[in-house]
Amino acid sequence: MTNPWTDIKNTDLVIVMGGNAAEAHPCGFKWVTEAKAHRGAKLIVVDPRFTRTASVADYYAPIRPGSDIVFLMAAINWMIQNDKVQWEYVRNYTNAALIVKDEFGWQDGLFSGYDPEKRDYDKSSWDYVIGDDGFAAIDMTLENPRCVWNLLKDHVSRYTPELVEQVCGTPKDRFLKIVQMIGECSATDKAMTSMYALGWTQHSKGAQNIRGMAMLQLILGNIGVRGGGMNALRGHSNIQGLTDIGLMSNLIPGYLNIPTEKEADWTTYMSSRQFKPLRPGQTSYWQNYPKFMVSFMKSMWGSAATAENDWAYDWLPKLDVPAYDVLRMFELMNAGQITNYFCQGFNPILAFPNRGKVTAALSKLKLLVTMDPLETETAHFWENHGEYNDVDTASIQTEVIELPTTSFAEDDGSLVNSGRWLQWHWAAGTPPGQAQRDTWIMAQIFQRVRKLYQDEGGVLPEPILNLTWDYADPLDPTAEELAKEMNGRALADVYDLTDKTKLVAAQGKQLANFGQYRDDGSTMGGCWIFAGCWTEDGNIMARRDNSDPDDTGTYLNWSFSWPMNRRILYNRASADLEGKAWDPARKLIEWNGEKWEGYDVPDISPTAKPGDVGPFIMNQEGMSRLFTRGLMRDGPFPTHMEPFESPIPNVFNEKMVGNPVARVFVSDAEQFGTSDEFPFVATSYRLTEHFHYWTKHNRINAALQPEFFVEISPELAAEKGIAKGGTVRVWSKRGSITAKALVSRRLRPLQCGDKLVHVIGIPLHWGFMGAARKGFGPNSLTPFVGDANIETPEYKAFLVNIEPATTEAVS
Amino acid sequence: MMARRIYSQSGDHIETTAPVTVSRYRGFTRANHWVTAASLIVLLLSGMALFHPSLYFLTALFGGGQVTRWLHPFVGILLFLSFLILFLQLWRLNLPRPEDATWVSHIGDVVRGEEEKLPELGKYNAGQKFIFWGMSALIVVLIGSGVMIWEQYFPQLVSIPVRRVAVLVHSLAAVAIILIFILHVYAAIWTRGTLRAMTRGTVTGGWAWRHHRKWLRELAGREKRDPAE
Amino acid sequence: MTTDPNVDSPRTAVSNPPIQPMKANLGAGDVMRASAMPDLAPPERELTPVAKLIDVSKCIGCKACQSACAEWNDTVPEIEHNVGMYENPHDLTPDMFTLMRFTEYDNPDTGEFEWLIRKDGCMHCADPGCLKACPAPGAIVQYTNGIVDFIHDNCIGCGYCVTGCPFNIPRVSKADHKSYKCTLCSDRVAVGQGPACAKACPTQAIVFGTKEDMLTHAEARVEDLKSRGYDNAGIYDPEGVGGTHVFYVLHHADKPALYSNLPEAPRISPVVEGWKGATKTVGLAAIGLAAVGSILHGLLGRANQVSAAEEHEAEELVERSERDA
Amino acid sequence: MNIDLSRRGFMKLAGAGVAATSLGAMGFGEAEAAEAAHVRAFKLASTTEVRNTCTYCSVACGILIYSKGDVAAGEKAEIVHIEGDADHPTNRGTLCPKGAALKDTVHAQTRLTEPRIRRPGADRFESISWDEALDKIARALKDDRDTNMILQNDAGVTVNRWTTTGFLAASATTNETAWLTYKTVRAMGIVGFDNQARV
Repeated sequence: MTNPWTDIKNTDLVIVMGGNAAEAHPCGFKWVTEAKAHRGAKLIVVDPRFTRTASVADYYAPIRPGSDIVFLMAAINWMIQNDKVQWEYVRNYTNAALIVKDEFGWQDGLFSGYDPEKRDYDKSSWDYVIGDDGFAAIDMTLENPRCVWNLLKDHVSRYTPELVEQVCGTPKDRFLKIVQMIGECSATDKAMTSMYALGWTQHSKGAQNIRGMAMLQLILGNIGVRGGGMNALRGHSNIQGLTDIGLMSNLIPGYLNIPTEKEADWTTYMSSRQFKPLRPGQTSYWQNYPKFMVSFMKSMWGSAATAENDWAYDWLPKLDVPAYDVLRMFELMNAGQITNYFCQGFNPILAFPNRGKVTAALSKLKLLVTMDPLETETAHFWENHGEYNDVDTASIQTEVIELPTTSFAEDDGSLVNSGRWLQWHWAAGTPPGQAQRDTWIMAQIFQRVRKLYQDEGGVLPEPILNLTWDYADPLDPTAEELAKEMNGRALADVYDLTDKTKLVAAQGKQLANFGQYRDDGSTMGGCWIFAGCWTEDGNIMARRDNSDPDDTGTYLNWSFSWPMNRRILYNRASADLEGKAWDPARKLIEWNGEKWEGYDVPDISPTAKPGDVGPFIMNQEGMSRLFTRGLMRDGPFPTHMEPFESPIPNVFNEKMVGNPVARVFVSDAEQFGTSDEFPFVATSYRLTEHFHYWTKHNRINAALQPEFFVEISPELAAEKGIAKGGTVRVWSKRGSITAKALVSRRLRPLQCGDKLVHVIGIPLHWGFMGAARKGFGPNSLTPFVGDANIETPEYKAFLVNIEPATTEAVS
Repeated sequence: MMARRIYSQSGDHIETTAPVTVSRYRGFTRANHWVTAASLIVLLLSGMALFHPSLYFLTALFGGGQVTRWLHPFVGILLFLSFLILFLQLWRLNLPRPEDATWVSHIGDVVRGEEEKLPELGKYNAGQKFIFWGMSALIVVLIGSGVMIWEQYFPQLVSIPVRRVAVLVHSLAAVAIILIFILHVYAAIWTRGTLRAMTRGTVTGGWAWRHHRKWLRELAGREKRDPAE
Repeated sequence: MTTDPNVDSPRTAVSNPPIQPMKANLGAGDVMRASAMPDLAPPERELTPVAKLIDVSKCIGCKACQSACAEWNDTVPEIEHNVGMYENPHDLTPDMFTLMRFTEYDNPDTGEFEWLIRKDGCMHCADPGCLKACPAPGAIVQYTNGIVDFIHDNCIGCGYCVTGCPFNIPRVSKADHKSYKCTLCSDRVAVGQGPACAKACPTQAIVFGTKEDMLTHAEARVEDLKSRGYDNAGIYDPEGVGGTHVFYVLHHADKPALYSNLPEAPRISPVVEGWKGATKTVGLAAIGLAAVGSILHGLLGRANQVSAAEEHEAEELVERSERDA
Repeated sequence: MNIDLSRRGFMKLAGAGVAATSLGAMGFGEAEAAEAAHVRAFKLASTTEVRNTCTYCSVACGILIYSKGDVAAGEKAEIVHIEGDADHPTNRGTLCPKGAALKDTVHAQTRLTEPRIRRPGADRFESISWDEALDKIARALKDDRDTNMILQNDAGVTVNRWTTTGFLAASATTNETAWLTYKTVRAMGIVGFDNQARV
């Protein structure tokens, strides 16, 4: 989230699209009801189902799963056509005025440079015209036909209300009512907030869905302001933290990258990370990349990482593919190429698509290790549970070790919420039986491996033997020690970069913020963006001062928010070119003549003069990007792409299936179904009574929503002769499930052109372990394909068929 | 001449001649009657306890409110069955006859005890018949409404509005049956020589002559016609 | 953190629960009415009436109230089946004192589809039908702050409260044969905490405070709803039962029945009134009179006795019939 | 008037019948004293209060955990109740249906209490000691790493990549756990590394 949960109370209009906040994040949604009650804010919900969020909405519109880009581009088109644009913001704070290469273009649903063989684009044409001065060419009048604004205008011109009705199945009048409501927020004294979640990410073009709304928000001038923003509600309690710390195939903490094979050495790796400003005088903060990278390497290998050995660059793995993401790993596993696999608090056979494939893959492992407080389906994947897990136990040769871990209530530490707050918590209970903290387990495993290398030697022992492990008890590091390590520490006296005599951090002291990070090896820090969370002042994450001057909702003294305790990202953009708040009633930070000050920590150098330095300091342009250059694999603008399994062909190019650059493994391509065999669109989602596959272990939540069901419209029920509460069979090309039928008018058949599209809702909370009745999850049916940029599986739009079940499901 | 009984039933007979005693109820019938009577009293006490706060203390007789709550309906079933058997034995002679009308019209003489002004009667007079039919009807009403409000076993049997009517009907019927019960007991006591009919099973000839002369005549008549009996 | 009602919805949880032992501020001395105890001593003091407001228009049907209720009251609702609806458990039970009820409604006036969700549970009537119907002294009490509570030590499980309740709330346990319903968390209120459901409610659709404050807040909510086109928005605080200490804000106050058959004009059924009123007194009087009457008649009146002459007549009759033989 | 025997007999009987009503009328009912009205004892009295964060979604509601016993003081602590933290800016004491029932997850019947192993082909788990389990894991890691570590690619570039062992990290663990996990996994060269953020 760009803004904290508590800021939502400052909004005038909430649009929930690609999410279901009331249901999945009820306590955060409280701030929507506060905004409604005390600001007279309105709530719009656009969703295939009339959700619990819709039940308290001012206006609702249905949409066909997987057609969001059409809706969003049409909204942008309407804003442009009806002059609902925050012009000063667009001209100065976005790259609208920058000139794009003549070679860039779009036709038949594809951008310039597409190679069907590689299923990839040559992105060289997707860039600015760079002038002789080395800066991007610009036309502040926005008259140049090749400026981003005019290209965007042309790009979205195809997306009309009629096209929305035809592709999304959203009635034209409903679409128009919604864009009118949105349009009002282009005024400087009105703000709209976007709340979205997996309803947008779990598509083969998920990232583009989100870009679509981000662009709309920029055009309305709603990024960086109170009550505005792009708010990804996020899932697990620390999903933000694990992303920040980069527990992903290709990441290094703080959004740095694991090198690829092409980056054979440190110099090459750094050469592509100079991040030279593309406009004069811009910050381009990523120029500090080396400081963060070197400090990370020092936190890993300490004194063994030196300038001479390029900070032990060789010890970092180099990728031959963009990432060994879970889909790729299970593809390899299924091909028998994986030996050992660890699931730390993860339940793949319910979480990953095409459960049949996942189970087959796990069966080919030599060793599976699970670490969890609860009995997971994955740990029991080899156990036969009748129709709910029909496996041949004896033939499964995988050895499974199930390790009992503590729960949240039994350990100390911090979690990062979706508003980027790092909040510390304390253990309250004694762990049951022999359960142990994950930190203890990881330390035990590592120390034992290290001992083996010490005693026996082996392949490449150095990174293991030299890993920094200076904890009081090497077999049980404390949360405090680890938090301090992430914050960063001075390894030598650190002096001010401009005033070399000024000591900023003495050797051995905790660093106050990432401004004190150095690239000369004098500092170490595991996760630069967390710098400031545990300083010489102590544990900043444990702060509990809930005072909030003037009720802005920033709560600066409550815990710690990365980066730099900043609560609203891009908050510089909440003020105009003179540094005055666009909306005085919603002042956040302002320029007082010498520096920026206000209710939040400025997201810009405190002394950076307004007008000189753009608000989007992480970008080389100093501006936000309506046109993303080559940064996304599937286009610099979002363009409509159907899901891989779609009831109707792509209106721009009927030969185009799904996302043209999404990675598809051969075996999976054969498992895509077509609408003649599978006429109905299915979408998966959470219910408010449950959290993923955990609360089915809890007797109370199990009682509140006891048994697996699917939701269908009365029309479909009638067509198929399905009775309310009856049992149905739902199947796709990849699997079949049985469920109770919940027939509800909250699902409407959608008229898409001449095709009537029925949507089937499939919640995801049931399995074969725990207190609730045994059931299935949507992943038994979903396709094994992910987003073209980040490989998030397509759970939200796929094809199935349905019929009344002949035999009642036993449960 | 026929041997058909009109005013008496098999088992009724002259037991001794000097002095004359007449067998009115055989042992089984008497036992049956007292079981019914006992359960009616238990029901009366437990029912009253739950009927009026000032009588709640009666639950102490049964070991508290919870016991009273579950005991009452079971005894109710016992009463129902026991009375059913009694009913099968007595219903025929309780059918109304012409002389009953005359009897009712002379109710004043009844209360004054001037029976010489009354017609001769069979085994039962109109008053007794009223008690018999009244009890029968009310017991049916009580068992019916009782089951409808039997929370422990039939909470869902009827809708709550019906249940409300049932509980009202049950209490009204209960009041009625208690009044009849009092009348029954009192009449039995006021009319001397009656109690022994349900204790020893016999009444004196005089009692029979005074209150149920047709019944006595029939029995006397039967003595000579078929001594075999 | 602000607590300004203009910036903020009323806060049920203004402070966290105490953990030091403290005396309950709600006890026998605060009882204003008790079942089957007509001659109850008057309360020692008058507490400020409290109320729980349920703003149906803010409710997202998340069931946090059900969850918090079960946790606080240590009940374990049964894990049932899905029968094609969102209500789970399917009805109030002795282990589930409150329940979200869901209604799908096509609004004929606006043409919009609405999903009406109502939290069902004890309304804590000012004139409680359960208390009136209950035959067990002190099994149901009403405190001066308006809370109607069941004292289970006195409950006999007869189910009369079920018959008496105009809202069909109490449920008698098959396990211990005692009747259960929402206590308005009397144990929490007694130490200055709001009910568990109100504290948990994510959108503060459920708020708890003095009845006066809650009414003021409710009126403001009604205004907001009217401004959003709900012309018939209003407060549901039924007069028929003397008002309630759990009351609703409804978008369609003119049609309460839309919300899973919320009674239009609830009141204690005349049948129950008749039963617990006239019948009780008149019936008892009649019985008393009959009994006493018969005694007096027995004492003063002349018994109906058989004369020696009649015995003689009988003997003659018998002899005669034998002679004839 | 003369009261004969039978009349006295009558009175005995009648007495019983009347007793009930008259006694009641005399207010004997009150003799049956009811249990005095009382509210349930406040169950958080004398518990230890600990501040924590809800483990479910990333709204990260503040919660209060009440236990008998105090872990901070090194005592054995049994969690008896969990509810929202009224001081928390985001949730202000409120909790969703999951958060409100957190205690039941902590005490779930399916909580794991000992390390277990399922041997190849076996149809059940069997107990195993921590030491044995951890040694087995360490050995399996080393053997696979030594066999399958890719030191260089075909072009002779040093890649030091280990692709045959994978690790899924948990998005509900703390940052501190995540960091220790990161160090361990990366130091060994594992690239098959992911967490729930992917799905």
